[in-house]
Amino acid sequence: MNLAVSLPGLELKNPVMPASGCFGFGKEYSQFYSLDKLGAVIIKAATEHERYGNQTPRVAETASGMLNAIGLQNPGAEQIIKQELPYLKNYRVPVIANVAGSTIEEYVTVTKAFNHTNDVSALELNISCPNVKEGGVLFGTDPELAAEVTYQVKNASNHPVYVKLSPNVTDIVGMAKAVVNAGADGLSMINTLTGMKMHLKSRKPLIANKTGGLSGPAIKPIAIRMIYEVRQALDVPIIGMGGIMTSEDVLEFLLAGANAVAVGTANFQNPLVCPEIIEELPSTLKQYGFNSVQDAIGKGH
Amino acid sequence: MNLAVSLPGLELKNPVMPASGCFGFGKEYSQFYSLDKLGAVIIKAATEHERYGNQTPRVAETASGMLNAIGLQNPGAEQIIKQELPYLKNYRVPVIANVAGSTIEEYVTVTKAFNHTNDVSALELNISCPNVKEGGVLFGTDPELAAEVTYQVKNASNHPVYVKLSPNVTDIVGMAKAVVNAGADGLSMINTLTGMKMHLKSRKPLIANKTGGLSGPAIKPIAIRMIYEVRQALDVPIIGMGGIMTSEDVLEFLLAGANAVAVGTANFQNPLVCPEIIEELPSTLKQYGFNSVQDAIGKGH
Amino acid sequence: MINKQALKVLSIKNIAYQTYEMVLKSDTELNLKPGQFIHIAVKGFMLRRPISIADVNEIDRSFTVIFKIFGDGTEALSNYHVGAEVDALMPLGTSYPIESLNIKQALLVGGGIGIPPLYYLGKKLKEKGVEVTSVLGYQSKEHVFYEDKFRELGETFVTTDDGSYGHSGFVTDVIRDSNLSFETYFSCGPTPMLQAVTSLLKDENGYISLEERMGCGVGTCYACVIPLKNNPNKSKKICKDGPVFDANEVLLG
Amino acid sequence: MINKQALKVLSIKNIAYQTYEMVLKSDTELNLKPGQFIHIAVKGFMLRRPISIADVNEIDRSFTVIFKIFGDGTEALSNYHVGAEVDALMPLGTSYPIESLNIKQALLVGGGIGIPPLYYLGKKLKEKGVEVTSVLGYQSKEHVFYEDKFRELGETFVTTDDGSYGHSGFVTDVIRDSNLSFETYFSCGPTPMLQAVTSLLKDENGYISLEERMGCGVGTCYACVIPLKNNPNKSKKICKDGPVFDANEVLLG
Ligand SMILES: Cc1cc2nc3c(=O)[nH]c(=O)nc-3n(C[C@H](O)[C@H](O)[C@H](O)COP(=O)(O)OP(=O)(O)OC[C@H]3O[C@@H](n4cnc5c(N)ncnc54)[C@H](O)[C@@H]3O)c2cc1C
Ligand SMILES: Cc1cc2nc3c(=O)[nH]c(=O)nc-3n(C[C@H](O)[C@H](O)[C@H](O)COP(=O)(O)OP(=O)(O)OC[C@H]3O[C@@H](n4cnc5c(N)ncnc54)[C@H](O)[C@@H]3O)c2cc1C
Ligand SMILES: Cc1cc2nc3c(=O)[nH]c(=O)nc-3n(C[C@H](O)[C@H](O)[C@H](O)COP(=O)(O)O)c2cc1C
Ligand SMILES: Cc1cc2nc3c(=O)[nH]c(=O)nc-3n(C[C@H](O)[C@H](O)[C@H](O)COP(=O)(O)O)c2cc1C
Ligand code: FES
Ligand code: FES
Repeated sequence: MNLAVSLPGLELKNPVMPASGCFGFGKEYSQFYSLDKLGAVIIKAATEHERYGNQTPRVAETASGMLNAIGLQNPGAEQIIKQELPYLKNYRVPVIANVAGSTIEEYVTVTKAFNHTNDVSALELNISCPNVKEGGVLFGTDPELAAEVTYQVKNASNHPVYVKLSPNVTDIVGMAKAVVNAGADGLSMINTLTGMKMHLKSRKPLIANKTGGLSGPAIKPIAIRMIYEVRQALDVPIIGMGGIMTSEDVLEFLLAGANAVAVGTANFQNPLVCPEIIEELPSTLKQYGFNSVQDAIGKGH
Repeated sequence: MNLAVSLPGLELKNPVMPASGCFGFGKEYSQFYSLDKLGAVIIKAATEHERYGNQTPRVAETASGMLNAIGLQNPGAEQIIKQELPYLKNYRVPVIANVAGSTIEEYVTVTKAFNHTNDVSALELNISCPNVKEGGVLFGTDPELAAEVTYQVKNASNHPVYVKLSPNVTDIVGMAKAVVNAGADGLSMINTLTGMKMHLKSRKPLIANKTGGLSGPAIKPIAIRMIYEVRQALDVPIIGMGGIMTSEDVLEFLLAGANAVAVGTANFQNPLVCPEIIEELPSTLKQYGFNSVQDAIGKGH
Repeated sequence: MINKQALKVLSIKNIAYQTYEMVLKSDTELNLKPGQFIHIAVKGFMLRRPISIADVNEIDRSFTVIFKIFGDGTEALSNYHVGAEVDALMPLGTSYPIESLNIKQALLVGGGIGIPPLYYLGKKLKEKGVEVTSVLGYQSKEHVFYEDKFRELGETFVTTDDGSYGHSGFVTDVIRDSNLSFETYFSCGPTPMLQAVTSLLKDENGYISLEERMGCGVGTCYACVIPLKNNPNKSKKICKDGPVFDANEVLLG
Repeated sequence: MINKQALKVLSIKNIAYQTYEMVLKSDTELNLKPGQFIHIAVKGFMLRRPISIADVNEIDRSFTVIFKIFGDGTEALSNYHVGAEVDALMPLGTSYPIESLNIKQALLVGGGIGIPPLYYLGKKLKEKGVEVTSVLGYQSKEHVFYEDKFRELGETFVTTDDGSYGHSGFVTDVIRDSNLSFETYFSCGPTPMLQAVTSLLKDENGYISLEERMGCGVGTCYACVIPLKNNPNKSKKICKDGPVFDANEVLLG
């Protein structure tokens, strides 16, 4: 069964990759399996400088999901390039860097930092992190700002740019059109939905940051709907994500219109989830009458 | 333990009521328990004329939630008043009518129909139904339209008007402000999030209407967050809902800022859920150090 | 009176390919009629699963359901052990008219997991002295269950889609080919089968039992409607006004 | 090497108020050090639960965990039966230094569910010939567990918050009042206790073990960080760089 998918800048042997922020920089999960098995790896968000992130608690469990407010903790783009990317060279797997920032200038600076390395194949432009006060969510919920940052980053980058959309918007198609018109090579969707959990004992939000991003199977129906709507409106490569746990979930995303998928929260429950999904994918595709991954993309329309 | 809550037009013996569309007009669940136990009853949406609704399948199960696209099926406002409300008079329980429509004129017509009956104590203005093509979602996602329909309905009504907000928006506080400035006596939040599920075998969305509204525990963190944000910004009565299954969930909503709560999807899993929650509420409040429902409202801030 | 019961599993048996027979015991008197169903909450799932009543033992207050593994919920149910508790709303829905009908000969037409409710119906008809003929359609040989039990009720034809057992083809082939005599037919099965049966037998008096994805199961949510034949802008609720309908009352698919 | 194991429950016992001792068996050789933890996936819950290793039996490849019912996940875990499978990532985290320390006398200071890992540590220290003194704090009499086992290791002081058993008050009261002699202390318990202990013993050499809500448990998600004392803009991960830290290394709450 042919699982390969070809996307701007990315020749994927299969469509399954770990989602940004749920896989660190790959080292830890490489204790569980060889990263060669993965379609690609999306690494943790990079900002210009090292970031401490938010206070703890940073995560909370919810029904079929979780909230997180890490706050983009990372060692900074230069450190990532120097200290983290070399390890990933041990594997034959394309790397996608997740670019974050608080200002357009910061986004551009981070983008340029990755210009100087061949260790990444594409950028995922994170304009949708709901857990940082400055920038983050604003860029992801205002189409004009989103278009502006996309345009600047695309101009500055010598890698293809996938813009990661926030689901916390009234009009996801409008957002998608804005960033595609501004030059995005592809879309990555969805990031987390802003949520909150109350801690009854302390009578306060459980997460120190108060709100956190909701991920996991709970949000899958929203991800599927948004990808379906964007696929109806636009012919653009989409990396789909939000609640994927099984190979059937992957097929659901492909049918809705995703060209490839990322798996986030599920890694925490099962560190082997990505290779297990990849292993099951051929028989799942076959069971539902498909001869390749390519064959299934968008077939739910 | 004092569970009573006083809201515009509503003297509730306790803060728990079934949510609109999840309780019909009360008859069926009155086989399971006396409706006297409830704080209030919110009945199924009423439109001007009888509505057939969408094609089936109209519901689908999701992780800790469900999708529905009923499409506002109902016998029409006049029939509801004549045929359904009289039965509810057998109980000492305030009734809230859920007003829906495709045009502002229809909203106003339905509103006026309820002016002629004392069998309802308040209106819930449903500008957030994601399952009807015309009107529904548009009114709920555009602050100006939302304000306009609120203003017109409030003008036409001799009952207090609670505006039911859609969570499918970028800026929930902006929506809340718009309808409160237009005269809303209170808010009801949240309605369902638009979602989709793919049916792998048929390679089509499972729900005939394609998209449906996501409800149940999956969406609770989003409901809590939105209520918290609106409570921070506005001093307005809020009926909170979205995924409530237990008395602890009710307390979470009260802490976030809800003055009363509605229980929807949980009724399908357990028809006795409302009276069970009401029975457990005093000990839950006590366990966390509260002496009354009133005491807990907004205490999570 | 509908209520919520904690039933105990008396036995569970794999009786055909991915098909289970489960006997459930209630604490209270049973008042279950052929065609009615129960609505089962399986742990970990949001919505309940509707399952028909396949047989009743009034004396020991137990009854039988037969279900097939279709998805995750029925799969979980198939792993319940003897002694486990089953949370069910019951009894739900309308039943096949037996008392009101004054007939001598009845035809039962069932397909797949539509067959179980017909067994209890056939038993009740036979008790009333009605002569029962059954036409039962299965996917293939390994899916066949309850054949002997139906034979005890009267003449029984078995068909399989792939011809691996009994007649090859559809139940309608058997009905067309065999010269069956009956006054009223009763049918339950997948919608395409019901369409075929009702159009073949359009001049006969008949009752069909329908399936639809349900929310509440008791009539509050409007999930399970079916349009009426004489006015497709009106509908009935399968969970409450059905699942049994007059064959000419509703508009199929 | 960290891996994902399907452990078998050999025994489960209620040893104090809402406190369970569970013995788990692995198929492979164990290499568990005092202070390390396992990350348990409880069916039906999104995130895993971190639980410390309380004792190890290398010979039969079994080990003990002790946990208290805190919320829904630990409650579900308390209902696991003998023979059930426990899905765990292991071994996780750093351990108390034993090999590298050259000490004669050690003080163990534990509070509540922070006590279990200290038992395995104490056993290992004693094996090495270190004299062990334990100060154990519990909420009340009915919460006390493993007192006898700690007494077998050496002198043991028990305190309860409400004075219903042993000394009344906090572990720090006992440390202050009793003239204990030790070269290094090892402490595990709720953060307020650790703060009190580390500030009382600020001039001593010590190790503490921390708790935080976790996502991955292996170092990928940055959920469980703790700022460093000498540079609060830098942090370490409790799941990977901890849970054991030098008492002066990190900034508590
Ligand atoms: C009145 C009635 C009587 C029935 N009697 C029987 C019976 O006696 N034996 C039997 O094996 N099956 C029967 N069914 C079908 C049975 O309800 C479904 O096979 C079952 O709900 C599938 O659940 P699942 O968890 O395996 O599938 P999933 O696909 O995981 O279920 C997801 C959701 O869809 C619903 N769903 C899926 N398929 C159906 C369906 N065909 N009808 C209704 N809901 C569905 C489920 O109830 C659940 O809410 C009956 C259905 C109805 C409406
Ligand atoms: C390194 C480490 C070792 C631990 N060792 C033990 C032990 O040996 N015995 C024991 O009884 N407890 C131990 N705990 C605490 C234990 O992990 C929590 O009590 C447990 O996770 C609570 O789960 P729950 O489902 O009962 O609570 P819930 O509140 O339902 O849990 C919801 C989520 O919050 C997390 N959570 C809640 N409280 C804590 C906490 N205190 N620490 C970490 N996560 C938490 C849960 O893991 C879960 O993800 C340890 C914690 C850590 C970090
Ligand atoms: C703990 C955690 C950290 C995350 N960090 C990032 C991040 O740094 N950058 C980013 O673009 N998305 C981040 N995400 C979002 C995920 O990449 C993904 O879009 C989202 O979680 C939905 O997928 P899932 O349901 O499979 O987790 C994070 C998610 C989680 C749970
Ligand atoms: C089957 C179904 C039908 C509904 N119909 C209506 C409706 O007619 N009017 C309305 O305002 N909300 C309707 N809702 C939304 C609920 O009232 C409620 O806002 C939402 O489901 C969130 O609450 P829950 O998670 O407790 O179900 C419906 C929800 C469901 C599940
Ligand atoms: S399932 Fe709710 S009305 Fe039939
Ligand atoms: S729990 Fe993920 S880094 Fe520690």
